[in-house]
Amino acid sequence: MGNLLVMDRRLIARGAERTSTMRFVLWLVPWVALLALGIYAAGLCLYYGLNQTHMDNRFAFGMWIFLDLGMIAMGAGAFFTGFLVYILKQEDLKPILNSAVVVGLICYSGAMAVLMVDVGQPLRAWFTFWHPNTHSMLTEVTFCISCYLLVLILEYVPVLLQNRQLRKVPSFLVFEHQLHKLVPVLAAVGAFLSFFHQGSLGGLYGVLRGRPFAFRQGFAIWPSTFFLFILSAIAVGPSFLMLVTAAVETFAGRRLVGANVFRKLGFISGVLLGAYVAAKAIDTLVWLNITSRAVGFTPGDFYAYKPFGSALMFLEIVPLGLIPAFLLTLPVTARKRGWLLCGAALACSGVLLNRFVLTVQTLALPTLAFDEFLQYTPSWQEVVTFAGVIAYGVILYSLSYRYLPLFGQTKGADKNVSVG
Amino acid sequence: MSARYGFVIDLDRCTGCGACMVACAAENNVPPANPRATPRTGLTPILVRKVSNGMEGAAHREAFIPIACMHCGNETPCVRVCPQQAVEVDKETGIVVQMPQRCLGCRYCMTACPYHARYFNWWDPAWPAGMERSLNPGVAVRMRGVVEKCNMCSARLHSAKEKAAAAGRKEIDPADYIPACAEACPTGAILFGNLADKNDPVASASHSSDAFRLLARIGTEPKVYYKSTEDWVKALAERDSPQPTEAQHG
Amino acid sequence: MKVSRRDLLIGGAGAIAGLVLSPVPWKLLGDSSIWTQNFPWIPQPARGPVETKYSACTLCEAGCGIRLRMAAKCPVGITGVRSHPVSQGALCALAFAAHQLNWHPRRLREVRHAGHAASWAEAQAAFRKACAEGPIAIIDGRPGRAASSAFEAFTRNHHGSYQVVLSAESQALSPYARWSGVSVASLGYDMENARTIVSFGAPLLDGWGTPGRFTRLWSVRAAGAADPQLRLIQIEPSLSRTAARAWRWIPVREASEAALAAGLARVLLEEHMVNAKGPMPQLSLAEAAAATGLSTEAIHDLAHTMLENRPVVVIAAGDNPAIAALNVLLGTVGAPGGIVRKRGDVPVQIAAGSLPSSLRAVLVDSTVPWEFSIPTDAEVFRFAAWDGGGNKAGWLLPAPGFLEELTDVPTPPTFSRETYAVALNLVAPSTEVQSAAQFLLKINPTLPVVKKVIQARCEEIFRGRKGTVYGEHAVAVTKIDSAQHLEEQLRQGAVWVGDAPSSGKLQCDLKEWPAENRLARTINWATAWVPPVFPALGTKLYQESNLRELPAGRQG
Amino acid sequence: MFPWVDGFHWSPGHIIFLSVFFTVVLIILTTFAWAIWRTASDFRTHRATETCWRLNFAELPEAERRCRHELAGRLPHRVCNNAFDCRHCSKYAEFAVLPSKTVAGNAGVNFSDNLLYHRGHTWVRPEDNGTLTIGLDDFAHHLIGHPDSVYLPAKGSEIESNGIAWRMTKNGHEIGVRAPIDGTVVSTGGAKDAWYLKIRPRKPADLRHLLRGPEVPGWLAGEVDRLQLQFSGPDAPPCMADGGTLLPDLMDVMPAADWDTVLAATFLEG
Repeated sequence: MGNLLVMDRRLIARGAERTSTMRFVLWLVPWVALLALGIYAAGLCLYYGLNQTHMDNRFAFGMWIFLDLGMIAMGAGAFFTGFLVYILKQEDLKPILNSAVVVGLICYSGAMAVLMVDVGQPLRAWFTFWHPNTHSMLTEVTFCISCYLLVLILEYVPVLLQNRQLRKVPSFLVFEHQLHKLVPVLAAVGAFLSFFHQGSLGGLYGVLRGRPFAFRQGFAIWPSTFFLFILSAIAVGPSFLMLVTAAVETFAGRRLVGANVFRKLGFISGVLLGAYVAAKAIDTLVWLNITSRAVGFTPGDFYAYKPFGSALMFLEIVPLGLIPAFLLTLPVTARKRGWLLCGAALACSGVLLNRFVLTVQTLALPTLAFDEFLQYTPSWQEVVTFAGVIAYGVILYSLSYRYLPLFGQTKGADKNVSVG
Repeated sequence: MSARYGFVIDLDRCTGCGACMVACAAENNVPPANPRATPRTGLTPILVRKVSNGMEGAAHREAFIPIACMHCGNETPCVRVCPQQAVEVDKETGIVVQMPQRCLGCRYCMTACPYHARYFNWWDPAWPAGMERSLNPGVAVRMRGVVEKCNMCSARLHSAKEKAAAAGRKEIDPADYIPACAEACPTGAILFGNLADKNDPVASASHSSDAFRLLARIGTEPKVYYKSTEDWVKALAERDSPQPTEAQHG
Repeated sequence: MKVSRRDLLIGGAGAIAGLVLSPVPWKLLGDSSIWTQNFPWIPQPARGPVETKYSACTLCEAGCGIRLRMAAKCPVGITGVRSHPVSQGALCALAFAAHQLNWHPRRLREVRHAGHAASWAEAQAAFRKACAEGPIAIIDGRPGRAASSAFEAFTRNHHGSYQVVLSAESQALSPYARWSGVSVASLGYDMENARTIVSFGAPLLDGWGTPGRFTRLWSVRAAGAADPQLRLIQIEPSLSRTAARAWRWIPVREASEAALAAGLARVLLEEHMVNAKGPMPQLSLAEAAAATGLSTEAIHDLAHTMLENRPVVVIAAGDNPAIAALNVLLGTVGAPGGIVRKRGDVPVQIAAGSLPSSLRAVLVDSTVPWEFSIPTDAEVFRFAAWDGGGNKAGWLLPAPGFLEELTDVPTPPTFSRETYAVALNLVAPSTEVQSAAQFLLKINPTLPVVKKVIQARCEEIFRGRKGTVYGEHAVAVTKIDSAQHLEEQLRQGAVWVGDAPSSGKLQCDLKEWPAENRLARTINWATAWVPPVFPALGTKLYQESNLRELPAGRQG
Repeated sequence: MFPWVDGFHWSPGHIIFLSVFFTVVLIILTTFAWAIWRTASDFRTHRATETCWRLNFAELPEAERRCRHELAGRLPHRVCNNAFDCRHCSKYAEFAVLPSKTVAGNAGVNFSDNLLYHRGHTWVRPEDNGTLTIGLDDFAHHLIGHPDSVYLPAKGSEIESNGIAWRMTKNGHEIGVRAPIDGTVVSTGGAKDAWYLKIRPRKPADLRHLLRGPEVPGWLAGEVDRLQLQFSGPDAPPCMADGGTLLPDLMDVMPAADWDTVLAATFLEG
């Protein structure tokens, strides 16, 4: 025990103020338990097959895909912040960069993990690389996400090597130093990849001409959802970072980044969200009046079935789109931390709702004239598996926060912040 | 010359007996249901669905619509979305072929198919002890976790080709190749043939004024046609119930 | 040498890097994917020489012609035979998976006595004892077979009674048998010449009689046509498959078929639409209308429609004299397109149910439907290939399964001509089984042997010089050189069909309108299907889809 | 994936897609490889230790980066941004000539005017035979007292200035002592003798960067203050009052203190 205390103490950066080992362990225990449960549930699905879930031939996608899409949208903060800092030289966002990388890493690796459980033959995952069908949006997604995950890992390495014990190994320290110099390259690549796969995730549904609820006209090879997803992802990424940071600040009991960072993130998020909502509104009108009518589907076919009423669409566009956009940009509200966070939360839920609708409602709605509207509720295995991923995220973030310099590049800075 | 195999299914003749479903399963080594399987998790490469005109009393009418893979000829949704080319349209025959040994089980194709004609192997294929001896040697059993669907009994096409090759013929004898469902239908409601061949009965049947295709306006060019003399049945072709006259084009 | 943390970290990193760069993980990846294609627990179809055999389906009395794909001496596929004169290439949905039945989990694999395992020797001893002690009865589900003659012989020798369970189709014909004194087995419907068929709830398009015969006829002459050559009028409370496809569907109240028949009779007689003068039913038209829930006009119209294009024949779902009487009024009994009498004659049989009260033992053949309840408390010897569950029988005796025994297939009821076919034991019995005939033969070696009876029947047909043998080609019996040759053809799956029915020789004179109103036996899509179990692939119909429901008393 | 793998098409879309993919992968891997190669070359050219030191130096709080001229009182306030290496400091000469004010009182930490001090609490004594003797200073002695174990480099091995010269342990704490200067180890002493290493410098040693004369008391006073600051606090053990003197073997006297932080600060751990 004493030994553990010493170890823990030695891993924490010199001068950094962290909660006591005891409290940290107590904090981790429930999450570790949840993670263990999740691994068990996932094991069931892998061993007995997907009959453990409540998905079926109509609901071929379920809760997992929906939450994966959500997670990846939330993780967009990582590439976007990197893009802002290294490409657009927004140096004042540097303090949250490391945190953003960790959040991104968690979201993407978590999503990948769930996908591996979600497919029927995980051992064949690499077929997608070996026999790629370049027409498929899913191929684009697979390629980009796995590459970007690699990038995220490479971006995480320098942060990891800044751990107090690791930096004692000269070769690691020098490597960190050298890699750090090249991070802008990675940031650029990451931005490129994310841009495409965020889009392709939207394209995933936009290309389904067999599902008029999801099918959209587009530009070149990309349906409109391609661009909507990119826009919504980069809009909501910063918001999610704000929420995460705020949460960490609450737990740490002190401010980790300056208010200016929040305001800036909020503003970027808000402006992009506004653009997204506008684009989405136009897209919806075109789709309802031209695209879907052309193939004999009326709005009634989409919004006649409860709970998927038109109220849901309104909710997505106005209360969870327009309003947060204003909350995040208007100086009146943006100056108040509370409003800012509230806006961020609304924005995130709005994009989550969008992913939900596209995944679940698309499949629930009838296509053939004599189809029935179907319901689906996930099985406990599905829920617990995903809860496990959340737990994994919390654990990884907590460890990173405790032992790595996530906020502020220098301990000095960290100290200053913690004092001030 | 390349064929365009397809079906013309006469709904007036379909009594919904289900012979096509069982014959298909037996021919293609589709496993019997797992005890926990339901109509939503079953494996029915051809599925006969009951439809009604929604009227009450004596005006109430019912019909049966066999649904199999439509072997879409244009923008084939499943082929376009499959990330690893586990589905492809055979140039020679127009058959949309599913390759289970290539399938990852991502089920993206199932979300893409508007006809719900694709099925996922939710369970390991299992037969009662000894029954595996009754399996069709021409067809490989699919493993758990992959998607399958109607392949127009490719195994039969294959043996027909072999027969033709053995006889030194280039073209197969149409009599040698008929899918199990069409062969099994007791009323001859399921007509199979080469839509590209003007002399083939299906070609003319597909052009009859009673012929229509499901969701034709989506533009996927299904190669399964339906026939009915009843307007309420024709109206099932599209969601917004067009007039029977509109039902053919698209 | 001291290993520092640094060494460990670097060593670890190096090891991982090395492993990733080595071919090992990639090879494993490749192998794993191959492995997923053939998990050890995925059954592999048996390889072996594929051959085609022809035979007759023995699972119900229809005796449809089947073509079997055999691999490694084991049927792997069943299809109909186009050239078969009765089934015409059609089969019921279940027949396509019939070859799986022999491995059905409910297959009887051992002799069971009062729920416990026993031996054939014990069963025989018990039956011998029973025969010695008192009268016995043998119940046959499919009369006219070679085995049936063995049953009759045995009962003759042992003062037992030979009983028969008639199918719903045969029961529907029994009123005419009662009135004309001609046996049910020699009656049939001449549908091919009918132009209007009025079905009182008979599932004509859902496995009635022989699946192929009427469905083919209907699909050629009726389906989809606004004014078809063959008009099918379905009178049924609910919209059955037949009703859904019929030319007209007339919904009536439950069990009011007889009332409607009476109502129709009144219209026909009162308006002198038929030559017959009577008898007049007691029921008035108004009463009939009230009973059926139809308007008097509707009944009126129906009567007219029935006569619009003749010949018209009325078909009941079961033994329902009132409906049969309608045919008598219409004069379609013995007329072309009506109820006809086949050539030759088969001794009159009594239907079971009237079993003598004092019986020592009852032997039930495997052809008797499982749901048939034996109205006796005697010791029961029940032959069956599959256990339908809930069995009260003292003795449960494993009979041969699908195509596991040599048997002959006599004329299916409802067919208008005599037929005869043979089903070989193409499949080696998978368990220790015995047919009832074999069982009895062990007790009384003097009984006729199935093989011999079949030979005799073939010679009889050969000597009769009538009819045609439908095999690869249709060959008139007169063209066949020997009885052996004819038998050989039948053994290879050919079927003999007698000449066209001789109309006329059928006299039913009704003194009075049949008062008793027997309920039509409720018929579902699997009534004809004798095994108490369904093939495994039946799940496609009732579990993996909502197409049908598993009928009560059947096992999946 | 490749022309010889099933599913490869010579269609523009396919080619473009794959080439983009391969480019991206190439960039990522190159970046990684490049970083590794640079690291390796740093070690080859003996720049690694320097780099490490500079990175760690950058991590030091300002209070611990005060310029020697401030310590000597030549300047009011100046923070070193040269990793304490005055040999490359452009301003060194310019400030060195300014008059210095000696700080009074040294809290019982002894030092000698003929020793040259390194910020890592080592001293260097040039010998007549051209070798340099290296030892721990009195401040370090007060903290550690007698170390539990000492791991000295082997004779003939190289040490690089600001690299770890030798390691010691005390009460389970590991201590890496930074080398004040580079050279080859000619003989090793230990805790029992007053010195730890004798080294022969590569080239005629340039010792300008080491503290001397008036700078030393100033520096030590600062260190003592820091120590005091670190000991003060809610759960701090009883420690010297103002004007008191530093006890010997502090680590044994007050085992409860946060020695991890103290030692890290004392021996300039990043």
